[in-house]
Amino acid sequence: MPGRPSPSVIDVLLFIARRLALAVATVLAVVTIAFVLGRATGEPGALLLPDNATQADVQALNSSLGFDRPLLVQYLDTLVGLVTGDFGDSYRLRESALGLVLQRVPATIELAFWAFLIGLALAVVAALTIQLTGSRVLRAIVGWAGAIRQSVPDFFFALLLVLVFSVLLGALPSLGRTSYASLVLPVATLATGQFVMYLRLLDAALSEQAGQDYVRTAIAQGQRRSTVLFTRMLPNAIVPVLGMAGLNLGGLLGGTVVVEVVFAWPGLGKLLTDAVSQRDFPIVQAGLVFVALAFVIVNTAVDVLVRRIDTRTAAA
Amino acid sequence: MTTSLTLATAPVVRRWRPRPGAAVGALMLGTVLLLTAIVPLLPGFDPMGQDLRAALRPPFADPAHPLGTDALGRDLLSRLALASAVTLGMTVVIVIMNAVLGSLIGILAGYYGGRLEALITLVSNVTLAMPVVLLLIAICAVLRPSAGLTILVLGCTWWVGYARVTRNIAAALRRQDFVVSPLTQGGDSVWVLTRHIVPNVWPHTLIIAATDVATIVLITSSLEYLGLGVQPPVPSWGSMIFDGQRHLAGDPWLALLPGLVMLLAVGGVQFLSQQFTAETRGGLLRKGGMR
Amino acid sequence: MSTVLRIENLRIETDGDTPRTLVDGVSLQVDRGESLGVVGESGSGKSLTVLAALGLLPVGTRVTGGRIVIDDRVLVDVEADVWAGERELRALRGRTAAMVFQDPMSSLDPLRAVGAQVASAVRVHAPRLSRRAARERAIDLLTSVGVRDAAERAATRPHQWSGGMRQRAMIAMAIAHDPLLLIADEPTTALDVTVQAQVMDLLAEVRDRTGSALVLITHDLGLVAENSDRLTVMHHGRVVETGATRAVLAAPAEDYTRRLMAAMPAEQERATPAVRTGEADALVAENIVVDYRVSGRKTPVRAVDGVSVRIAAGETVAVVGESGCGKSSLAKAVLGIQPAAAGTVVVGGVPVRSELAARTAAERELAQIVFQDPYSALDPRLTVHELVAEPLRIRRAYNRATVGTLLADVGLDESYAKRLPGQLSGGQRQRVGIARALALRPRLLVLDEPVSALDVSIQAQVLTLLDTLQREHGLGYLFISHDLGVVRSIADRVIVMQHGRVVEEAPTAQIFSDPQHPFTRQLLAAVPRLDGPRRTARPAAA
Amino acid sequence: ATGTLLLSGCAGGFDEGGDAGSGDTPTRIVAAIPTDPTSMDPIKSGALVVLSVFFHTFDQLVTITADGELAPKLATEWTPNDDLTQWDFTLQEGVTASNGEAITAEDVAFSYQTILADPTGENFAYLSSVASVEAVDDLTVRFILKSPFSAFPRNTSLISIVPADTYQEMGADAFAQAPIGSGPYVFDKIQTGVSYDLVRNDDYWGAAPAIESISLQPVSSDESRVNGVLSGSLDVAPIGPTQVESVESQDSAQVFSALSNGVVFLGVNSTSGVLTDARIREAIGLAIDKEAITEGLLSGLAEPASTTLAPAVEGYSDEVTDPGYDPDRARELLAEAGYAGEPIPFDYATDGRIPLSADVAQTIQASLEDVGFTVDLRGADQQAHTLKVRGREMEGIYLNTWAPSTVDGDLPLTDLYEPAGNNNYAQDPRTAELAAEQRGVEGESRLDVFTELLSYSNEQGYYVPLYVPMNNYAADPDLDWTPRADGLFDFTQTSFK
Ligand SMILES: Nc1ncnc2c1ncn2[C@@H]1O[C@H](COP(=O)(O)OP(=O)(O)OP(=O)(O)O)[C@@H](O)[C@H]1O
Ligand SMILES: Nc1ncnc2c1ncn2[C@@H]1O[C@H](COP(=O)(O)OP(=O)(O)OP(=O)(O)O)[C@@H](O)[C@H]1O
Ligand SMILES: [Mg+2]
Ligand SMILES: [Mg+2]
Repeated sequence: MPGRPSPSVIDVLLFIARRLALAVATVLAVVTIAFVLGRATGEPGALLLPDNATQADVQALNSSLGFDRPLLVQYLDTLVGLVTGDFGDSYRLRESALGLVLQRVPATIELAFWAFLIGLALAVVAALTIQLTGSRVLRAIVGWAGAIRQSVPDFFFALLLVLVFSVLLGALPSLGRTSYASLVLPVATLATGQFVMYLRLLDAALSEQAGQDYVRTAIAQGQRRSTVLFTRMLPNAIVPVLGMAGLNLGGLLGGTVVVEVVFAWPGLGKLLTDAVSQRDFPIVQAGLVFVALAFVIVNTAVDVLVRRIDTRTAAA
Repeated sequence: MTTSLTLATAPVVRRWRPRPGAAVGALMLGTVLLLTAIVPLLPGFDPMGQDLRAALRPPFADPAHPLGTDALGRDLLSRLALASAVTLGMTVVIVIMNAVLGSLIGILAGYYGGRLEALITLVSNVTLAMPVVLLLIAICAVLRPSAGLTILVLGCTWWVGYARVTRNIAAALRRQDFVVSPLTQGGDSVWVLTRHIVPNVWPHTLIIAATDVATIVLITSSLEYLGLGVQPPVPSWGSMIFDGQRHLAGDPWLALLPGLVMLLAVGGVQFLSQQFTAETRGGLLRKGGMR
Repeated sequence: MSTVLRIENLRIETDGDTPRTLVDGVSLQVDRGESLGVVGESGSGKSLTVLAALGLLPVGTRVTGGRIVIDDRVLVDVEADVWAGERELRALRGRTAAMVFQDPMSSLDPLRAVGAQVASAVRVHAPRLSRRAARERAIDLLTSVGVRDAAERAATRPHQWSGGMRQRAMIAMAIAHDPLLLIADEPTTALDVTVQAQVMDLLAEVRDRTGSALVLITHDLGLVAENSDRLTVMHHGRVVETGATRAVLAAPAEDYTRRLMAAMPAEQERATPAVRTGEADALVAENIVVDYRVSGRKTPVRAVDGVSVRIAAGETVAVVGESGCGKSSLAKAVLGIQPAAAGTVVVGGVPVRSELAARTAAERELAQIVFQDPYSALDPRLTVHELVAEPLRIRRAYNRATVGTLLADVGLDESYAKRLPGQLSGGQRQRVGIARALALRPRLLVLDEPVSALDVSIQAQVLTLLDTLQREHGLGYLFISHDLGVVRSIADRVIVMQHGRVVEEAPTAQIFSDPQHPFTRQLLAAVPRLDGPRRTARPAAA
Repeated sequence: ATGTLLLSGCAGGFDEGGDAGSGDTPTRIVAAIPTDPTSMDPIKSGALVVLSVFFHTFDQLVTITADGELAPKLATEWTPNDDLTQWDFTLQEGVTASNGEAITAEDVAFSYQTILADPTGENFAYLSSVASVEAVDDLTVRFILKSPFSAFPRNTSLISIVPADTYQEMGADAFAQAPIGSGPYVFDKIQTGVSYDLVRNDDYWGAAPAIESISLQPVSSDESRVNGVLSGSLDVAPIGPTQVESVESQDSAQVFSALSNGVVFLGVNSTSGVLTDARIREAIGLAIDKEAITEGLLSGLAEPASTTLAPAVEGYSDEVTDPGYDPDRARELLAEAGYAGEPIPFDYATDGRIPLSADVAQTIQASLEDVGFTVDLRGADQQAHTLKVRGREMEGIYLNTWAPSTVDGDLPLTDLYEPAGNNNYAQDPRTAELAAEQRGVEGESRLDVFTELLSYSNEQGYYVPLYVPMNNYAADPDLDWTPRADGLFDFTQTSFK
């Protein structure tokens, strides 16, 4: 059987081209959906003016925002904005929508990143410990704790954390993004959820690897179990988990709303949900494009990583 | 719950072996189902009847309201039972919709591959990149938020996990000889899909669905936290917890009781489903002594 | 003369409240430089016995009786309650005793370069060796087991290695520390005869160099005949017979051993051909070309390159050749599963399109296939009855009785009808596959390695069945196999393939008596025989 | 500012915030506001929550005190002409903005003129009565109104004065990023949607406030605000009525409650369906036990309302009465009107302006169904609800609230009874006439017009006034502060004990 050639330059270029096409299509589709939903939700003028503003005032505002133009023109305008990166000014805040989104991005990335990293790291540690000790008790304890954590909605879990650590113990700030301490509770809320999920995936993947013949080969050579676990099984087990993690991290970037509300965390999720309900379309568009791009980029990165770890998939 | 995805790798169907976890899980879920089934038959069942003068009664204080009353003086036990029925009902519908849709998409993508698969990848990417919460808020802004709408939106957007898993299985099955062989015997794709692919895929779908029950319950309750979903006065776990939160300091049972019921149900389903996915632990990497 | 491995009265049971005995009272012994063959039917406990010796029993099984001694160290003595610990075993594994496992595909870590895996096997017991030195040693080892361009290939991962090459890598790892004892559990079942011969040569050469003892587990009696000094025959978890290999094979004392020997295919052609003249040819395939498109490559891989085959009704044509030469691809092209890029196919006198999808149901029924792997050929959820009924149902010709007859034809009685494939042995599954293929009364039956997964006794049953059916129904067989003994006993004509082309085609007798092509000769020479040349390490007794 | 923010954000940098926890009396106050403020440009921004910032950083001509009285601020006095169509404001002398620019009548005129020039601006509606503004001299500004308006000075309390030269030099966008005003505080740092930090303006012309720095932070969740105060992250925060009791029982916080300037009411579309029948409208009012809502549901933190104006608001009169709670009479009326169970849509906002709106709506639904109505309860988020109200899409009854930030009856009455009013589903010419009439009269006679209008409205059942809620706050136990009726923050008189 001849050895397969390692991925050629053409392969890599093709991969990049396919990824780019997918990214563009994804962003375009998201923007289009957002546009359609946006126009369906109604014009924002009435939300921007005080209670005593008249219908005429509202009309005037709506047309000054461009809502009197034909839909197609508005859509093309949105697309042009997408290409030039100019999403216009937020209707409410009267600042550059993209600027506002970018202002919130660090807070969201910070939250998502730490939650993801800590969740994954803890899961790796726990899964490895379970495999190494082979302890049923440990697996049972972790399994139970996980099931209980997963049975509590994030908003409630967050509230309980606040009650214990902020109100009762006064140890940690209950809201805002003012110090490193204020990261602890929101990250803890999200990371515990992530932890449970990754632990499940990893434990299953590791258990599957443990049944593979190459593990037996290594043990039969006199390798330490820990060596086998760390250097052989973990890389093999992490490949499918990474794929899931990519999808998940992408989702996390757009979906930390509940935690952001509870902790008054100035993240993208809250900005976006507010923008949607306030019909602040420039922010919605800019935010969704960011989320979609983040999703595509994270997943491309994960794919590249997986291809590096597992060259078998490269040819496929 | 965050709205991020919870996806499982294809679990392995294993023979049912009774374990303590399974018994506990069945007991937990059974308690909730029993609550849902029995309470409506009791004489005092009235989840909607308000009595502001009898508001916020603690549990066990009033025989007419065994678990107390909420801020509007409604019987908590009745509401818990109704909420369980509503939430579980919604969840089951959503899970089934997603499982069917996702498996169908996954099977078709896995079996046919090629263009169809590329299209489905795009659709699932868009679905994942478009936060469900935003979608729901936007749609609720046009239509009125309702249980039906939540079911529809969640039921159509949470299928990616199923699709991915079933796609992989279907793609693997497609290469299996037993799938090819009916084709050589004169059967067509429909025959193969219905007789061989679907029956071999659905047990996996079932397992994901079991774990998804928890996720969907949490997502719907998170959505209720944002005011989307089942509308008052019909209760759901999420809205009960959310409403109860306001009274957490003075009347904590208002949030804790639905929380507990939810824990029982969701935890129960999880324990039960773990029984299917539990591995023969340790495999070849077990402690290496002779004994 | 010192004993390297001694197993006394070993008993292995399953865990749990109602333990099942898997291995009972097994004793065996190997001396320095000696080679012990272990044969026996599938599931007789061969693997468990040797796995137990290194403390590698799978989860759910454990040693409950007996003694295991390796190089004078008592690893287990149940009566004396001696149990070696993990540390002790670790020191022993790979250094004193090493194993070569059956499946070279899965026994290597798919994600690590092969060289690195060999190097880490080196470093396990030589921790002070620098990484670089270990790498160099790994390359030396790979070179010494016959891997060409080892330095370059070491950096590639297992999926880029062929099966034979992988098995070499496994051996390289096993001999990294010149172990006293080498245990090889079916080291060649996945390989074709030429590669098998190379691997066995290599093992002999290694032992010659290091003087280690060998335990060789296999179900190929020819292989043990050529490669072992002593033979242990196992049956139902017990040892039934032990002795000098040649002596046992020449004059088996036990009934089971005799039965084993009798099931070996006879080394002669079949007496009476079943060819029917006057009927349309079962298959006429002309100039078949099969291409596989591989991503990243402009030109497709050509697996079959202009092969023509003619099979008369009632005739058996065997296709032999090394692994990857295009045998299965040819079969798939005939069936239309992998459409031929060029060439014509006429089945039972009917010209058919190359794609399966383009063939009518009636055309599809003309040719049927029995797949290579009996495990993936049957839907695990369907009962035997349903499996055999399926082709009839597709055709809306289902009838209980027909299914019963078909099952009876392949020698499966009513009691099997309700079983699931998981409850059948390999031979029984293969028979279900044949019954399915016969249900539509095809003109041509393609059999892709129908007996390679079976042990000799079951293999004999299947071959007899095929012969009977052919005589009854006048079927044409396209018979793919790498077991030349089987081919000789069943085929009327033999086609030898190499690199996608036919290199020789002749009646069976002529191929075996007077092979023309060098490749054919090479194949024939590699077939292990009971009376074949002994591949010895240093003479043991010397 | 955006650039540096991004940088520090990316580097994971934080500002060490937090309270001065040392032994001295704290001089920094962190207050939670329930929603994100809009732009910091007072010319463009007029949303209520922003006023909590502008009151501190800008001067307005007049101010409204915590108890709703009109008081001088930048203007020392103001006088109308006889027919109330021309108002002259005399300004305080020697006022400068924090960058040194003098604030004169020119700046005042500029601020108003800029607002009037853009009908799409948020503030334009407050000045709909103004025809023109001019600076008579350095310290006198003259407003010419389109029609007589007795309560005009109150409207000026909402308009902040910017230094004209600075504003023009910087341009509106840059000004919004680094606003400059003449108020008792100056902007320290703006993080949009995160925090608005103010420090004391030591050059302020008026009395120096005790608090040195103020941080206003949007916190949207009720629970988070309470826990923020309890855990010390916040010094003062608006809370919901259900939280009052539990906060009161804690040592680590105190509660402030003040009756608000708003009324929660049911809007009734008297022009469609069965609700065109006045008897059925009347039955709605009779069916609702307001006392039960305020005492039971709202724990006494509200007062039943009998008019659409709150007691704190100029124009309120206790002579206006409502028929009270009489379910039996309601049933009779329904029978008389021949109501046959036609479902009445009932819209409410699930979140937002009215605390416990879902509970209130459910209680009302139960009460109405109790007397025989069929009610179709429809929740929507606040914005969708607002759009529906303003789009005149309400088909039956709906829950709404009106709280005039001028603490004067003019704004709500314009909206509720004048033809262009958003809530005016009745379009009754008589109410429109009366609503216009009150502008042209002052004092007692104005009050008489109000009384007449509101009584008429109650008789017709155009609105069902429900209750006047209280504004409730959790606060640091040492905070010495008076909450305002309008729910806005003004910390100029505040200190820590
Ligand atoms: N992990 C296990 N748990 C329980 N039974 C097992 C386990 N592994 C093997 N067995 C049983 O032990 C018996 C002996 O198995 P073993 O693998 O030693 O057979 P073998 O002689 O090597 O057969 P083959 O030629 O097919 O490899 C079989 O009946 C098998 O089903
Ligand atoms: N799906 C495929 N894609 C690409 N190459 C393939 C594919 N299937 C087979 N090949 C290649 O075609 C050649 C012939 O394969 P084929 O399976 O016909 O061999 P074979 O003679 O049946 O071997 P074996 O004895 O191992 O079954 C091999 O080099 C193989 O690697
Ligand atoms: Mg074996
Ligand atoms: Mg083959």
